[in-house]
Formats: sequence, structure tokens, C-alpha cells
Amino acid sequence: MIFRVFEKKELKNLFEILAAHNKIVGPVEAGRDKHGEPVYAFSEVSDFNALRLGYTATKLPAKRYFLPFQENLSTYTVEDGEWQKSIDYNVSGPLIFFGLHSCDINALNKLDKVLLHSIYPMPYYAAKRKNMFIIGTDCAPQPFCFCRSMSSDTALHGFDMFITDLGTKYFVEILTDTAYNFLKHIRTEEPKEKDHILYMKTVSARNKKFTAQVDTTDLAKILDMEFQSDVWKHWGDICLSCGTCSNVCPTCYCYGVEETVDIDLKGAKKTKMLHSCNLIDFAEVAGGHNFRPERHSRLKYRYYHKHRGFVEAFEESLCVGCGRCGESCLAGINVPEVIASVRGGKSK
Amino acid sequence: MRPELKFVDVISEQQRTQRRKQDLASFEHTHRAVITSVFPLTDMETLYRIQIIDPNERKRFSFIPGQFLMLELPGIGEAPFSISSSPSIHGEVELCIRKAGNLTNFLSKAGRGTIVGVRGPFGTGFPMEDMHGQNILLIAGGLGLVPLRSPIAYVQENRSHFKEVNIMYGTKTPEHLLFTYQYDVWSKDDINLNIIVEKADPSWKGSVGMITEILQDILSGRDNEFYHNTYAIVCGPPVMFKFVCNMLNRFHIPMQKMFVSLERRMHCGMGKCCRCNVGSTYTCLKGPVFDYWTVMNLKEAI
Amino acid sequence: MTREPETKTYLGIPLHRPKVAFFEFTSCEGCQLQMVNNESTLLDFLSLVEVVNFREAMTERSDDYEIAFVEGSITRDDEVLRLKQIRKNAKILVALGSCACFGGVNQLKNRLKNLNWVKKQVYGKHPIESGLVRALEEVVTVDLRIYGCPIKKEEVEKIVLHIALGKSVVIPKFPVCMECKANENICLFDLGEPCLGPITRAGCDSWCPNNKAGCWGCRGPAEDANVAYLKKIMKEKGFSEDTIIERLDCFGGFAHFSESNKQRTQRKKKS
Amino acid sequence: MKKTIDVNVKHLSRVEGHGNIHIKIRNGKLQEAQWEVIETPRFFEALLVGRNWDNAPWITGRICGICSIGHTLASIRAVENAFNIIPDEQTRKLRLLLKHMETLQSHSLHLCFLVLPDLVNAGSIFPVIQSHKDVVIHAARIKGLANDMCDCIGGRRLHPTRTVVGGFTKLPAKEELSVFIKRLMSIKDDLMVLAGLFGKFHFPDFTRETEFVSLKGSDHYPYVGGDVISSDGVLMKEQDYKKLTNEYMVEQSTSKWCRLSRDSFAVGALARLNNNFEFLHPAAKDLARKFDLLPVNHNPFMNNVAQLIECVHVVMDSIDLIEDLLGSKFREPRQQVTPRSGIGVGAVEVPRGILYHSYEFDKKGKIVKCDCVIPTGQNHANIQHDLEALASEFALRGRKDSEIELLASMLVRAYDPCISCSVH
Ligand SMILES: Cc1cc2nc3c(=O)[nH]c(=O)nc-3n(C[C@H](O)[C@H](O)[C@H](O)COP(=O)(O)OP(=O)(O)OC[C@H]3O[C@@H](n4cnc5c(N)ncnc54)[C@H](O)[C@@H]3O)c2cc1C
Ligand code: SF4
Ligand code: SF4
Ligand code: SF4
Repeated sequence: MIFRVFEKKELKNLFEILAAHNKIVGPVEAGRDKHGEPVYAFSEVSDFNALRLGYTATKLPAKRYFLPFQENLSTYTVEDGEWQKSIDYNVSGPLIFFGLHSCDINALNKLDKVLLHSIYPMPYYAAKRKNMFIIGTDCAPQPFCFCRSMSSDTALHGFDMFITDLGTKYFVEILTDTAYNFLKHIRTEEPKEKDHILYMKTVSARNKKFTAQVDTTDLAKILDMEFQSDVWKHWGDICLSCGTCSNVCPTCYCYGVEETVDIDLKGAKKTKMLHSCNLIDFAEVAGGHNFRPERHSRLKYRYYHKHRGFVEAFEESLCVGCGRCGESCLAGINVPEVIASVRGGKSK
Repeated sequence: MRPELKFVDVISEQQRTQRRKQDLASFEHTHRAVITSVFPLTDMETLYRIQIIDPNERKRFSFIPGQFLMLELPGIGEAPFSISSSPSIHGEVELCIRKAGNLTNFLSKAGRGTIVGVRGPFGTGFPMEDMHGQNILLIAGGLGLVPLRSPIAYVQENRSHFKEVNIMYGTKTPEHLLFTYQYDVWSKDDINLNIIVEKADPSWKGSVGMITEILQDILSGRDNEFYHNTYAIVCGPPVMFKFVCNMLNRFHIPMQKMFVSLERRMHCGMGKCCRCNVGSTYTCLKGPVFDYWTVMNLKEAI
Repeated sequence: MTREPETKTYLGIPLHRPKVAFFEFTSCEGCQLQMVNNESTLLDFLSLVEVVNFREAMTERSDDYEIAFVEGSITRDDEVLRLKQIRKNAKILVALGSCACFGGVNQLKNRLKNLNWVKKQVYGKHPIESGLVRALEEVVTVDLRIYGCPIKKEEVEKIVLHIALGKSVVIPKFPVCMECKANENICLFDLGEPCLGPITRAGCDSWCPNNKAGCWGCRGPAEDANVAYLKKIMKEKGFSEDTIIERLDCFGGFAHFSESNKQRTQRKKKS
Repeated sequence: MKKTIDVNVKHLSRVEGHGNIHIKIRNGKLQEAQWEVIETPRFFEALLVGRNWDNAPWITGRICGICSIGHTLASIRAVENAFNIIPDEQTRKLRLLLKHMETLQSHSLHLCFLVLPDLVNAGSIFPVIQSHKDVVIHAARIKGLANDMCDCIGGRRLHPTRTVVGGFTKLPAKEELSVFIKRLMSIKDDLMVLAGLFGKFHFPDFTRETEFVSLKGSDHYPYVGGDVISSDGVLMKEQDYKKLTNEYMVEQSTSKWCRLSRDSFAVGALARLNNNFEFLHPAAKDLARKFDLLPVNHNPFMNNVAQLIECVHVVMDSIDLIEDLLGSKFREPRQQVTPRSGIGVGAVEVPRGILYHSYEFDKKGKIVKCDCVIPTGQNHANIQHDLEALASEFALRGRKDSEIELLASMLVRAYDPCISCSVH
């Protein structure tokens, strides 16, 4: 890995140089909540001043840029008995992601395993993923982040460059030659020994700030044993089955498909919509039979998919510990508490 | 040099034609196919023969018994169907389809010449070659005969590779029996055919009862040699294969030699939409054909 | 209507062109208006169906129809008779909008114990006939429901298209939050506003939250809606009992979940 | 002269709500001419009692599917007046813009879909789609623009979501707004085509003197709040709406009737135009002159023409409003609301005339009393008197039953009555 450092003011230059020729997506302030605190979101930015690199956490991940909530899979033209199908992967061009936290980068790495590197890669995802240039940035741990438990607090790959704020300078890890070439446009230096020390200090100071934890030891096995456990019923009782957790999760990718005919009968569409395993009709089949009619069985399934099934298939869980699901859940259902309760700890 | 990103086209022309499995385009590659014959079997089920239009694609299209394909009509729907014909015919398949919803109802109005889209084949199949030299029990309930027709065709075409072959088929009433015109042909190939209905009508001369009753008759009084060298393929509604598999288990037929086919909702057939997950196993990738040991280890499978 | 009935086909299969009629009972007639409010698809829509009865738009009338779209709630005896006649004529009776599906805002008067007080409040001593407000299904069998106050025209178009194609009509079973999150709205609860999105049937594309306004539940409950727990959450977030009840009882969809509307459920059982 | 005439129209078509017309003439003498309103009441005024103030605009908007925006705005104004909230300029401009679009939406619907069939001898818009396709396309474009702008500003074309006491929950993006300037400009041309077409039609020649009531313009053609005037010389404040309307019940109607200086008065486009001609946009004034519609005009059929002229006015005024808004910096759209006890009245000119909402609140902001006076309710008596005069006059002129039926229907339609709204 190649490391450099650069003066803080250079970042604006980098941004502007990149923005002149590319589209940039980054964290911005989308509004203020009732306490007057900023609410952050990923959005296209063209003005460096609108960028909020010091953001805490966004409510939603940058999902719509790699797994849109709704996406046309194919369009058909229909004429008499004949029809033609055309496929569009819905990418208009490359995008620069300016300021993703490690958890969100790791989420992409996990998704890559199932959507890119499995036997049937998913072209819609692949097309977007391969057109992402990612600038990672260090984060400020929030009380709900348990990414350390999920080994997602640092990203080792899956980005092009990663910048860490050292106070007056940025420390940058460079992973791709594209990033290396981009950095030639601003003034950077070889890091000195004191930069390295400062970097390590910064990182360890951050690491001390993580509070939330999930015990993942033998979790897959324990989940298997506790399949019939009553704690699920408790969580099922308070779950609203609203699908919010899946929508805000950077790794939830399950979807449903709808086929529609245009009202003029001259065309048709096949549309994909992100679904959630917590929604009532997720496991409904012909004749109306529902494999998971109860709230608790659906909620349980979400945990099984993430912390057991995915582990079995890919040797890691499908959760990066960003804590978004717990933060957005009105009922307050969150991963640390659910897992703790399944492990025999106390539930709320 | 301008700091500008190059657009990455995920499917170069080369990839498109060469690496089929790794080919990103295959995800949405739909063969255009034409319905060449429509043959009503009962009020609800119709047998369709479907041929891939492009001769090259047709040649390349092959499958193993037990696999399914995704059939689509633009704007109406897309759904998985088991291939119900001999694996030795390429690019032309038979599907037996029951009217159950949007796609299947619309299809029931379609005639010869209708153009449909076909993706696949997908999923696991029955390991027919492993079964060579063994006894075979082919057990079907109701619509379960549809996926079973493909292994039956395989057995017929390779009869000398198998020892004793038994087909057991049960339905609710005689009217529900599928493929009645084929029973004679099956028997001719030294295959024992046992049919049972739950409720007879006046014209019914055969056995009446549950399928487990014939199974009991066939399995009783055999030696261990038989039990240990027998494969079973069980297709039908979940309740039925639960009873059947329990009985096979009691007779010590190895669980790894018992195969079932599961049905779930599917949108992609490629392990992406998660709708077919049982526990957290994709029915479309690891199944629909599972050995019974695996099924036992899945949560909420049956 | 004088237009030549043309047979449309889709994928070579001829489509059915149903005769449709529109009727309204006690309501604001806004849902019917929504039908003509979508200029771009109106002509295509009209080629899929044959409109034979639409008082708000046409003078000709006919009783020969297959699908009846009925708007409004039922409050008087003459309305009951008229609705029963419509039920007899129609093969498919579609309840159009919240008033038809649940009684709509009109049913709010049911919660007032004293109907005479209600009448006096508005009309003084002048005699006026008006009974309790009922949803269509409390009088006749309803085949399909198009929820919303107002309805989304797209939903009506979809239903008609699906009937013509022989496809089943699928209305979301999950709640508004699902759509709201997909629209990347800031949750109203984060803004300190109440919202019934977590328990209300989706399909409106989170119309109100998109506009930074909390949902009032006009589409009625989602399937398996956890009303009891949302009430608890709202209380914990500091919303008064009244705020919650006022939202829940506004359109009538949550009548079965609300104390003040128990009488209504009982009435239904009786009839 | 015709001696015996019977006209019975049950559930008059192409109007909002349910009304009947009966005319009976025997031996050349008018025995009965009746405008009957049979709509079922919904008791909005009663069902709001006891509810929180924020329910008022949300629920009363549902009084009417056509002028839901007007109801919402009148309700908001009444609540704001009670709580002593004064909307800032930005809010006032956006509300007026929204109001304009409702006027355009409603007038164009009425003129092209409900009135036009009468003028071209058709029973509904459906055959007109074939015979006058170009007109329908112009109309659809006009209505389409109005609908899109309502979506953009109010959040929804019907039962708006963004309009709340204190302002708006959300503002339109400036980019969105600026697009509309161009569309409004081109809509003016569509309106001129329609004007050309309507100019060729012959509106029935019929006048009956009456009183016209509307809001009073001060520097603008009036739409939201202010004083109320009448062509008979009345001038009052909006708070005095009770004295302006004097509601009473009659046998033939589930809607209340009103009167002021005479037996009946008229509200609506013609009343506004008669009372505030000078404040019309110059382009609208020009058009009025072309139609020879100058104050005070007493032909109720001319209400249709007045609507057309108002369409031009609101389109032109909207362009100015948007330009103003784009030129200013957007501020926080919503003011804090502190409820208090009191009474508030809000008067708004909706497409069919002046609409009043009035609420009384307790100190927690719960509604103690609610009263809404609807324009169509104010017009009913006038319609009745017009109907009597029309029947006698045209019977005298020897018209056939069917002609009188058509004329009577057209007369009622000219008022663009919103019947379910008048009963509420
Ligand atoms: C591996 C596999 C093989 C199958 N083989 C056959 C076969 O050979 N012949 C046959 O007739 N049927 C078969 N089915 C079932 C068939 O896929 C469904 O009947 C079909 O999806 C119905 O589609 P539709 O569009 O007509 O119904 P829809 O209108 O989509 O659905 C009607 C109902 O079916 C449910 N549904 C949707 N997709 C499925 C699904 N894949 N499985 C179960 N329920 C579903 C819906 O939730 C709804 O309740 C098979 C299913 C699987 C998974
Ligand atoms: S499951 Fe929750 S904590 Fe885990 S990645 Fe998804 S949103 Fe984040
Ligand atoms: S605003 Fe309402 S609908 Fe949207 S997420 Fe929050 S609770 Fe759900
Ligand atoms: S958000 Fe709620 S109140 Fe608004 S339209 Fe949707 S269901 Fe109705």
C-alpha cells in the first residue's frame, strides 16, 4: 500500500479538480431533526462547501447508487404477437464517492461476494459497482456503532483511496493507480515518521470511542440452537413489520419483481423493488400459503440470513455493525440487544 | 491528463459469447422460444412443448432431470417450472403447467405459436449417474409427477443401467391423474407402476388409499442389500414427502439417497432475490433438488 | 357512448373490454375527479373500457355495466336501495376511496354519541334525514377496494388494465414506511411529528411524508398492522392520547382498533 | 307562446353533487320552477367539535373534491386569525399561487369538460374528444399545468398536504418553479385558442338583475381575505360573514340558503369580475372587452365567460408571482403555532365564489364551534330565482320542453355548482 499526506486545504483542490470532470456523491446535510441536529444523507454534490466530511452517520447508506430501491430490469416493446426485450443496467456513468466510512465500504465488499463473485453475478449491481471510485474517510464512532464486533471498523480493500484526518493534514492510503494519478493533481508528500505516529494515535483514540458491542462467538451455532427460543416472540410482539431496517441497511439486497403492461399495451416492464423479509408477503407462495405468517418468524429470518446463512456461505456475516437498523427502528429493535437476548442475556 | 474516470462496460462483446457461467449478461439472457404444441391434461393442467427459436441456442441448451427453467411473458409474469421431458432432447422441453395465477392463467389462453421467454436451466438436478446399478423408487404425489417425468424418461432410455425400478403415483381422485396415456409405455420397459387414489369414482378399478400404503407393500420383507442399494426420488406436496421420507427412513434407506424437490417463490433463479430462501439456503441454487439429509438440516423446510 | 368497440389484443390474445359505470354516494366526489385528473393517460384508459355511466361527466346513462366504481359512504335509506341495485347490476363492485372503503371522514360523526345533537349543531330545528355513516361493505359485498383519500389514479388504471388482461389485482400489504424509506425522506418522528406510516397500507408512495407531513392513515391498516405497539411508541415520544386517536379515527380504516368506534363493529355484526 | 311545460331532471349531470330541476307550466302560467338539492349532508361542522386545531384544514379540505385547496386555505386563514398568526409574504405569495392554480384547474375543467358538451350539442365530453379533439388537447394542457403546479406547491392536486397553519411544511425547489414560467407563457396561447372558440358560441340571451357579492380588491384582484363588498353597496369585514350571508333553511334543499340586500345574491367569477374589474390583469381586461363583458353584467350565463377571463388573469398573475418568488431568498416555510382561545374567520374566493370558515377555540386549541358557508349555498337562492324567470321568459318565447330543459340545465351548470360542498 502506498501512503501520502497532504495539507488540509488541498482537499478542496482535489474535490474541485475531480468535480470538473466527474459526478461526485458525498455526505450532505439533508435537514435538521427536532433537536436541531443535522440529518445527513448521501447526495450528488458539486460544491465542496456542501460536503460534510465530518458527518456522524447517514440515516440511509448510499444504497440507491448501487442497489436502487426500484429499478427497471428490462423493458419490452410489444406489437401484435411479437415482442422484443431490452435490458438496461441503469448506469449513466462513473461516480466518485467522496467520503464513505469503513462500514459502508465493507458493506460493499460483502455484497460483492454474493452479487459479484458468486456463480451468477448480478449485472445490474456489477455495472454500478465497477463504476464506483471510492474515497474512504475515517469516522467518529457513535453510541450505536458496533462495527468493531463485526470486524468492519477498518476497510482493507474495496476503496480507491482512504483519507484520515490528522488535524492539519490528511493521511491517505492509496489502493489503485487511478487514485494515485488523481492525487498527482494536488500537492502531496511522503509521510514522515511523525505522521505515522500521529496516524496511529488518531486511530487508537477513535477505537477507544466504540461502546456498543455484539458477542459473535459461535453465533451461527447458537442461532441454530435457539431457533425455537421464546425471545423471538418478544421481539415479534413489538416489531412493526414496516421494512425500515432492510431499507436502511447497507447490505440488505433481497428484492421482489413486478411485471407491468403499459396502459397503451405497446410495451411492458419488469421492475425490481427492494423487499424486506419483515414484510408480511415476503414468503407467500401460490394459493396464498405463507411460510412466515408471524411477525416474529419474519424478524427471526432476517437475523438468520445475516448472522447464520451468510456465514455458512461466505464465512462472514452479512452485517457491518453500522447500527442504522436499530437507529431507524421506531420500536427500538437493534442488533446488539437482539443478539444478546438470543444468547440468553436480558432482553428489554 | 484529465482526471476523468472511464466508464466500465461490464459486458464486453467477448465475454458475452465465451464464458457462459461467468457471463454477466446471462443473468438476463432470455431465449426466445415458441410454443409448438398445447395439450390439455386436466381442467387445470396443460402440457406445453416449447422450442427455442435460435438454432444455435437450441443446440447449446441442455439440462439434467430435476432442473427448472424460468418462463416469462412480458408484462404478465415470470415463474419457475420444472422441465418435464427427456434430458436427451436439446433445446426443446415439455412443461406441465397448472393454472395458479397471472402467468399461468394467461398462458392457458395462449395457443400454438405464442412466443415466450425462457431462462435457465437453473438449480440442482437428480444425480442420475450416481444411481447407476441401483434400485430406484420414483414416488410422486399430485403435480409431483411433473418433475418426475424427466428422471423417468432418463431411466427408460438407460433401463439397463438400473436394477429394480418402481414408480408410485398417488392423487386425490382418478380425474387428477396426469399423463394417463403414458402408463402403458412405462410398464413396457420393465418398470413397475403402482397407482393409488385417495377417493375412487365408480369407474376406478385400481387401489384406493394413501401412497404410503403401496410404499409399505413394496418395501416390506426386503433384505438389507435392497435397502442399502436403493435410491428414492420423492416429489409432491410437503405433507406427502414428510410421510414418505419418514417411512423410507424407517426402512433404513440412506438419507443421502433420498431426493426431494422443494417449491418456493422465485424471482431470479440465481440466488439474488432471496425469496426462495429456506432458513437461509437458496432453493434455486442449492435446490430445488435436495437430499433428505440436507432438508432435515434446513429450518422451516417442510 | 358512441365509440366503435374495438377489440384490443395483447401478445396476440384478445382482451376483454369491460363496460364500466361510476357512482357516488355521500362524499366530496374527489376520487372521481382524480380519474380525469391525469390528462396524459386518459385516452388510453378510455380505450380499455367503455364508460356507460358517469354522472359527473356525462348525460347518457345505462344500467348495462360490468364494473361499478362506487365512491362515497352510505348515510340514508334511499342510498341503501340505490347501492343494492348497483350491486345487482354489476359483476364487480369496486369501492373507490376511503369513504367507500371505511366511511372516510364522514364516519367521524358516528363517534358522536348523540346524532340529534349533530343535526342540531348544523341545522338547528330543521328536520333532516341522516343515519349513521356506513362503508359500502356494511351494506353489500365489495369485490375490490381502492384505498386512499384521495385515490391514486394509477391504481385505478392498473386495476382496469389487470381486469382486461385477466391478471390479479395486487395491492400492497405492507405499510407506508417501506415506500417512505425508499423515497429517502427524513422520518417525521425525527422531526417531532406524528405519523401513521408504520401501520398504514402502502400504495400511495408515501404521499404525505414525501411532503413532510405525517400520515393520517387514509388507506387504512396494513395487513398485520401492529397498531397497539405504535400507539405505545407514540405515547413514549410524547404525543398525547388525543393526537393518536384523532389520527386513527380520521378516515375510519382503523375503526376496529379504536375504542371510540367499537359501536360500529357491533353494528356491522348485527346487519 | 307555449301553454303546458313539464321539465323534470333528476340528478343533473355534469355538476358536482346531486340536484334536481322541476318546471311546471300550465295554461301559460308558471306553477312551479324548482331547484332542489338532495345531497346527503356530512355534518363537517359538528364532527370537528372537540378536535384539535390542526384537524381543521386537513378535514374540512375534504368538504369538496374540486376546491379542496380553497377550503384548506380558508380553514388555515380562520385558524391563523384566531391564533393571531400573520403569514409572511413568502407564504402569502405561495398560497395565492396555489389558489390561482386551483382556479385554473377548476375553471378549465368546468368550461371544457362540463360546459362545452352543451355548446356543441353533445351529452358528455366523450364524443367531444372525437369531434373537437384539438380543443380537448388545449384543455388537457391547461388543466395539466394547473395540476402539476398544485402538486409542486401544495404537494397534491387534490387534498393538499403541504399547506398547514403557519405556512408550508415544505417549499418547492426554485428550479421546479422556474420551469413553470415557460409553461404558463405557453398556456396563455392555449387559453386564447379557447377564447376564440367560446367567442363563436352564442350564450343564451337572458338577464335578471341581482346583487353580486365578492371580496374587495385593494391593489390586487382579490382572492384571499380582506373586506367584502356587494354591487348593492354593502361593505363589511370578513369577520361579519354572518351578516353577509344570513343563512336560512328551506324545504326544497338540504343546503342552507342565503340573502343580503335582496331576496338573493350571486357569488362567483361574474360577481368578482363585476365588483373588481379594475384589478384584472390588462390581458384579462382586453379579453373581457372582446366579449363585451363589462361591469355590471346581469346575464348568469356570462359566468362562463367570466371564468375564462379569470383563467387569463390567474395565468398572467402567476407568472409575476413566480418571478417575485424566484427573486427573493427562500425562508423557513413554517411558523411556530401557539394555540389560544378565540374566534377566527377566514374568507377566500374559491372558483365558485366567496367561502367562509369560522372556528371558535378553547385555550388548548380545541375546536368549540365550527361554521362554514359555501359559495354554492349562497348561490342556491339566486339559481332558484333565475330558474323561475328563465322558465317564464322562454315559455313566453314559445320554446319546446326539451329546449327549456336544456336551458335550465345550462343555467344551473353556468353557476358551476358544487352541491355536495354546499351541503357538507
Ligand atoms: C422449482 C419450481 C418448480 C416448479 N414447477 C412447476 C411445474 O412444473 N408446473 C407448475 O404448474 N408449477 C410449477 N411450479 C410452481 C409455479 O412456479 C407457480 O405456480 C407459478 O409461479 C405461478 O405463477 P403465476 O404467475 O401464474 O402466479 P402468480 O400470479 O405469480 O402467483 C399466484 C400465487 O403464487 C405465488 N407464487 C408466485 N411465485 C411462486 C412460485 N415460484 N412458487 C410458488 N408460488 C408462487 C404468489 O405469491 C401468489 O400467491 C414450480 C415452482 C418451483 C419453485
Ligand atoms: S443489519 Fe443493521 S447494523 Fe447490520 S449492516 Fe444492516 S443496518 Fe447495519
Ligand atoms: S415518516 Fe412515517 S412513513 Fe416515513 S419512515 Fe417515518 S414513520 Fe414511516
Ligand atoms: S401517507 Fe397516509 S394519509 Fe397520506 S396518502 Fe398515504 S396513506 Fe393517506
